[in-house]
Amino acid sequence: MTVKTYAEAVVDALSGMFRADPNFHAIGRGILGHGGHERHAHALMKEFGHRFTDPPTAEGATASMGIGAAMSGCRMFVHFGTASFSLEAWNQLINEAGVAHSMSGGQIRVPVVFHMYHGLRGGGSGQHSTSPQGMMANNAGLIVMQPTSPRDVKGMLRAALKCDNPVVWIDHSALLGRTGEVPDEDYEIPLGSAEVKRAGTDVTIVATSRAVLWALDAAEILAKDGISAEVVDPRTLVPLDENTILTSIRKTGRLVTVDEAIQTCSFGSEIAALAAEKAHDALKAPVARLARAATPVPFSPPLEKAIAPSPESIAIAARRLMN
Amino acid sequence: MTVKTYAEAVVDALSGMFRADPNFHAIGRGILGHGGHERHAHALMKEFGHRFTDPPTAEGATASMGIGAAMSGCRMFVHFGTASFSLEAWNQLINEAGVAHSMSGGQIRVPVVFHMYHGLRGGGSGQHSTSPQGMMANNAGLIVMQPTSPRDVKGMLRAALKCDNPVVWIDHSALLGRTGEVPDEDYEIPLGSAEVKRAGTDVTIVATSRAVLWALDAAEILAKDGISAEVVDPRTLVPLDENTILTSIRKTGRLVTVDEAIQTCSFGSEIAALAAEKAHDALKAPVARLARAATPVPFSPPLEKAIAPSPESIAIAARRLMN
Amino acid sequence: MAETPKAAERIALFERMLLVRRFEEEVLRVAQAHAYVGRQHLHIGHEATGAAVASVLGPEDLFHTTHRNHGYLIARGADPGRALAEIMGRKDGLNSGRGGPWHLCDRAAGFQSTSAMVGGSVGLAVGAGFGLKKQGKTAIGVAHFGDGTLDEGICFESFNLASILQLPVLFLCENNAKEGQRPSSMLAARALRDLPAALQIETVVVDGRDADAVRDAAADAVAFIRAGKGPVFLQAQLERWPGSHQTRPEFPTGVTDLTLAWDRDRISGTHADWIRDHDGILLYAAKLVAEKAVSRDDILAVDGRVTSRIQAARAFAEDSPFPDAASAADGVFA
Amino acid sequence: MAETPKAAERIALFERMLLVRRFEEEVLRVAQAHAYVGRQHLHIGHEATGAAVASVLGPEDLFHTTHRNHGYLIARGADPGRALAEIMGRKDGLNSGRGGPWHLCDRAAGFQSTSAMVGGSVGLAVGAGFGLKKQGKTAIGVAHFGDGTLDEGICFESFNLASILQLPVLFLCENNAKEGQRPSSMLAARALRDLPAALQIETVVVDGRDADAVRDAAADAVAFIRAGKGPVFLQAQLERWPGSHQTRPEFPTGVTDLTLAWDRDRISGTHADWIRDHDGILLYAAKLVAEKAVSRDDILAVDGRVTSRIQAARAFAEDSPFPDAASAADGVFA
Ligand SMILES: Cc1ncc(C[n+]2csc(CCOP(=O)(O)OP(=O)(O)O)c2C)c(N)n1
Ligand SMILES: Cc1ncc(C[n+]2csc(CCOP(=O)(O)OP(=O)(O)O)c2C)c(N)n1
Ligand SMILES: [Mg+2]
Ligand SMILES: [Mg+2]
Repeated sequence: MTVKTYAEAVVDALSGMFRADPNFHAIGRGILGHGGHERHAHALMKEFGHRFTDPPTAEGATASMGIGAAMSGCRMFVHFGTASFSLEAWNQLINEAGVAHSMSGGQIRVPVVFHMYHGLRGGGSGQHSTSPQGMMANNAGLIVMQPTSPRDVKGMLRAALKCDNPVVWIDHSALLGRTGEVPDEDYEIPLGSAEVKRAGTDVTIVATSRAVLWALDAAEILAKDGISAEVVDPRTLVPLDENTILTSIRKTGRLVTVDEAIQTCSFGSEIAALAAEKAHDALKAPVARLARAATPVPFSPPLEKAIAPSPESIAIAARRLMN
Repeated sequence: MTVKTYAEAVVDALSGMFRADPNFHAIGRGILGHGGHERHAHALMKEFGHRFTDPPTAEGATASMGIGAAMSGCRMFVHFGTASFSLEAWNQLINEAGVAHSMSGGQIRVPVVFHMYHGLRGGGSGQHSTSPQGMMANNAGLIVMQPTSPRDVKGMLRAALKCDNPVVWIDHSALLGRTGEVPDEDYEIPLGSAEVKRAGTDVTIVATSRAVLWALDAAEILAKDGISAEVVDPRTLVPLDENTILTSIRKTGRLVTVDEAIQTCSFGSEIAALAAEKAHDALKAPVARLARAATPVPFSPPLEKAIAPSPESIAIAARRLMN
Repeated sequence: MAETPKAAERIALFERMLLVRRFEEEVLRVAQAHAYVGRQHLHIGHEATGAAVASVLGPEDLFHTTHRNHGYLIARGADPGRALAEIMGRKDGLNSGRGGPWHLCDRAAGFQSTSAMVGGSVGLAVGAGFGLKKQGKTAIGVAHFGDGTLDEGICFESFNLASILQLPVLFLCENNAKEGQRPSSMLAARALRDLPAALQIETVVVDGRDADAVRDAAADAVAFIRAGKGPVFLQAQLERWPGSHQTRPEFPTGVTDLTLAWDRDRISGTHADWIRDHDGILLYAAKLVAEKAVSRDDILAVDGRVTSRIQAARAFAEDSPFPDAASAADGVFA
Repeated sequence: MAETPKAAERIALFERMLLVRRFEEEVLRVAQAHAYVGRQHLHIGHEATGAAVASVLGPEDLFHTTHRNHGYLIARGADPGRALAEIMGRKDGLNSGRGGPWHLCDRAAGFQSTSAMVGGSVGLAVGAGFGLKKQGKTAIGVAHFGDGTLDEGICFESFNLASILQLPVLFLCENNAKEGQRPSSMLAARALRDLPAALQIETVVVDGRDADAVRDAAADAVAFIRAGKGPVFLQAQLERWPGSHQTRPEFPTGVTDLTLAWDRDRISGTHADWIRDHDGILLYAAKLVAEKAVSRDDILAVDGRVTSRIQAARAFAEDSPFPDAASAADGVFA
């Protein structure tokens, strides 16, 4: 075990894969963003820079090239940058990567990991702040993952890179600097396994990606009030580990969902629906959903802040369920 | 009142708008599909064919042209054909049409109606059967509508064409031949108003688009068992008429959602979540969700049939809630 | 230039293209018998191009096709029985019934995913070229597509990528736009090739009715690409078969009568022009006979062989059951 | 060719471009004072092009710009105070604080939505051209974009649409790719203009540092477009300002010292090359003085006026409060 940043754990997983498989290639640069963590990729780029291809600004064809290369026998990593740009390749993700295996009757495999940064980033405004995880999950044939801790990202990215299916990794740049213990050895965390990030007994908070950080902070606030919150991180949206989530809801009888995306048809709504369907008898209170307000993201800092859930708003919602 | 097909009602609304506003223009042809109902558009095309522009196969730029033209003072109708093709313009819909009004601080208006046919169509296979309504609804600034009856489509399309906001009309070709009474005079049905399509007392079935037909058939089946189902058609997904939906759920205490899309993060999930959040105390049973199985649509007819909800499967789900 | 091929090679090429024709005619017959076959985009009228290109590719070369794909599968050796079974949605279909007519796939015959999204095949084939190059193989990626495809931005973007990265990709464009009709393509260029040429891609235009010409042009293009000199855009000029726009299949040109190749006076009817001037199969049969490369009887003997293969294929496909409905959601992930 | 303009027009043009420069410098100063201004893509080094193009457009012409938009707004008369307030996210900003630096919008000054999606402005401007044509207006749509934008399929598709439909659109491409550096554009074409030219769009390339040349070329292009002859692709050659790649703003070339226009020996430092050869503002000032169109003092007087406007703008922006957080989700629908 070594304490590392999330950014360093990403590099661990990628360099492991570059070393292990000469047919592993990456398209796109700036995989650790431009906020200071890119320095962790220097050694990686020095050793494996020639395995990276710098594409033109053409997200559709870039995605297609990754998909076609994967079909031809390579394993591919395609970096989109901001998730908003991935909408330029939406058709390629859904109508090409997602369907090829099934539609070919199992003949074709598409081992690609697509990587993008979603969410509120400070000044991203209406066109650089998209959180498309709910939209992505509303399709078949695409694994959707959102690891949140350094340990998770190493294990899940390793699993994703070895997976024979397309994986869409909807990342958040606010996670890059998070530190935590990361096993030194190679390991994989199976895609489709949730994790209880904090155990509790009174209320379950299901959150993904950066919202897990808000949820953990909310749990601290609630603890001071004597409310014991359990924070469940699905980690993979598709396929979903319903079991871990439902077990927690059955235990606490209360559910708060937190999502950085717009609420309508969001992943938070999916979890709330799951509870209503499969844990109805256990629910002692209405489900509470927190999500980004349904507006294009406004630029002005106080407005951008106001539209997002926060540890405080989560704590308030959870507290309300206790009465 | 005249009995008309849905296709004829569409033509009514469009020709009314062409007549009323010389700055109203359409891009794309084949607005009534290719299944026999296109003949209803003959008179329309004869009179207003010159107001239609035939675009190249380039969905992104076609959408952009519609958006830009709308910003410049025209009212626009943009026809995509199969909804799967709209994914090629996903970025334009979300990052351009949806955000422009808000992002400009209210200076810009985008009066465009985008039209597309979603869903299972018989042999559409993995790339021609997309039901993107859930994805579309997970955004801000776009109105999403799915009228289902001849009367609704005339009134809602008229409202959409006069609306100063972008409206995404996710239509279903299976509706084109539906007949019903349509008022002869001009009228608008406000976007954001649901309708109880059949009144009942035991269970609420919330369904959209073609699924409304399945739900109505299911209600017939259930009636024979002495179960009184209420069928609620939200008609507009965004903005959502929560009130009508919640009133019904509160009345019956039971909810079945039916969606032709893939379930995860679908509109059906949204309605289930809404119930769990705002009608929890009224729910006498778990919510039941019916949706398309999470697979790329298989071509083979028995497989395509097997993945979709049906009146029978809806009736079974509803019956289960009665115990 | 490739050497003039032997008679045996030419008759083999003729057999390849006739097999496609008889296959597509059988698809129409099945449809007329009201068996379900989805919506059809047949390769009738394109066979000379498809078979000739297929004849110069190796089994390692990776092909991405469009909605109009049957011809390529059959010409490259996919089993006609399994292909027809797929088109009919049967269990023994190439894709186990999950793909249907727009998406025939036979990995063993070098076919990757077939995309019915206009432009889809182009981007994927560029990926195949990228992957094959990275794997150090001499195989190439092939994108088959129609003239209308050049309208899509993804097609332009993919040309650009292939050119920048000098990828081993053959862009095979079947231009079936008929003068005077609304073409699939609305490209504002003077000629389709102007677009790839502007992106510094080598371009070649060939008469797509002339199997020998296509074979030679394709052989040269493939040699160029395998030599690492970058992608080639090969455009085959064709004229859309009069039957190709029907939503409900018909035989506007009738079942192909090979004797018309040498009995040209008997060509008649509304579509006589197309049959006389644009049917690459009749043209090739006529040429082979005129050049005395083969006899009329050789031609008819080929037809006999082909026709019985296709009959066997139909029997196979019709015998195959529909897949079990319980399997409808299986096989989503590898 | 347009007639040689009068001195008054030229000094007005100079004032327009200097206003942009001083505005952008002020944005940097505000950022250095740690006031929040988001990420900046400044128009420094592009002013000669932007101001010259703005000078030949009428108030009805509709402009769609990119992430690098400030210059156009200011050059076309948007209020610098409200523009700066927007960049600072203030209530009195042009977009009421909802847009920020990438999305300045001033409908009254003929600006439509500004898109920071690469390629966005091109498609929207084609729509503006379409709409204006349908409305029977003589106004035109203008798309401003950079060289990198040509890589996006939407840009190609939009060129094609404008050409097919012969729409009144000016495609204004600022090519700031510096030889030897990684350019924004990775287009495989020999020259950027090869792409629009292949689509039969009229193309013109002009030295973007030379305000007179840009004004003349733009005037000709706009006359051509207004005459209904179709779209024009006007490419301005520029060299990227050394400061433009910083994530944290700096003044790598210093605050512009206008006296360097006639005191060229004093130009020094790491970026002397850029200042001497690529700063269109200094070049124009030098030219006007050399041609005796204006005096040095005239130039400095303009700077005085401009600088006080900018100071007032900053005061206005800083005085403007942030919008009320309670309004965060307001105004989504019209
Ligand atoms: C993205 C997308 N848009 C639209 C369509 C509908 N469509 C099917 S075939 C076709 C025309 C294709 O023309 P071309 O590429 O020339 O092929 P052809 O059918 O002529 O062989 C179109 C527009 C589609 N399949 N995909
Ligand atoms: C669709 C999309 N992809 C990627 C980006 C990220 N991006 C921002 S600016 C830029 C380069 C644009 O180059 P160019 O058009 O030449 O403009 P310049 O900044 O040089 O003026 C890129 C790739 C984006 N904004 N939108
Ligand atoms: Mg064609
Ligand atoms: Mg540039």
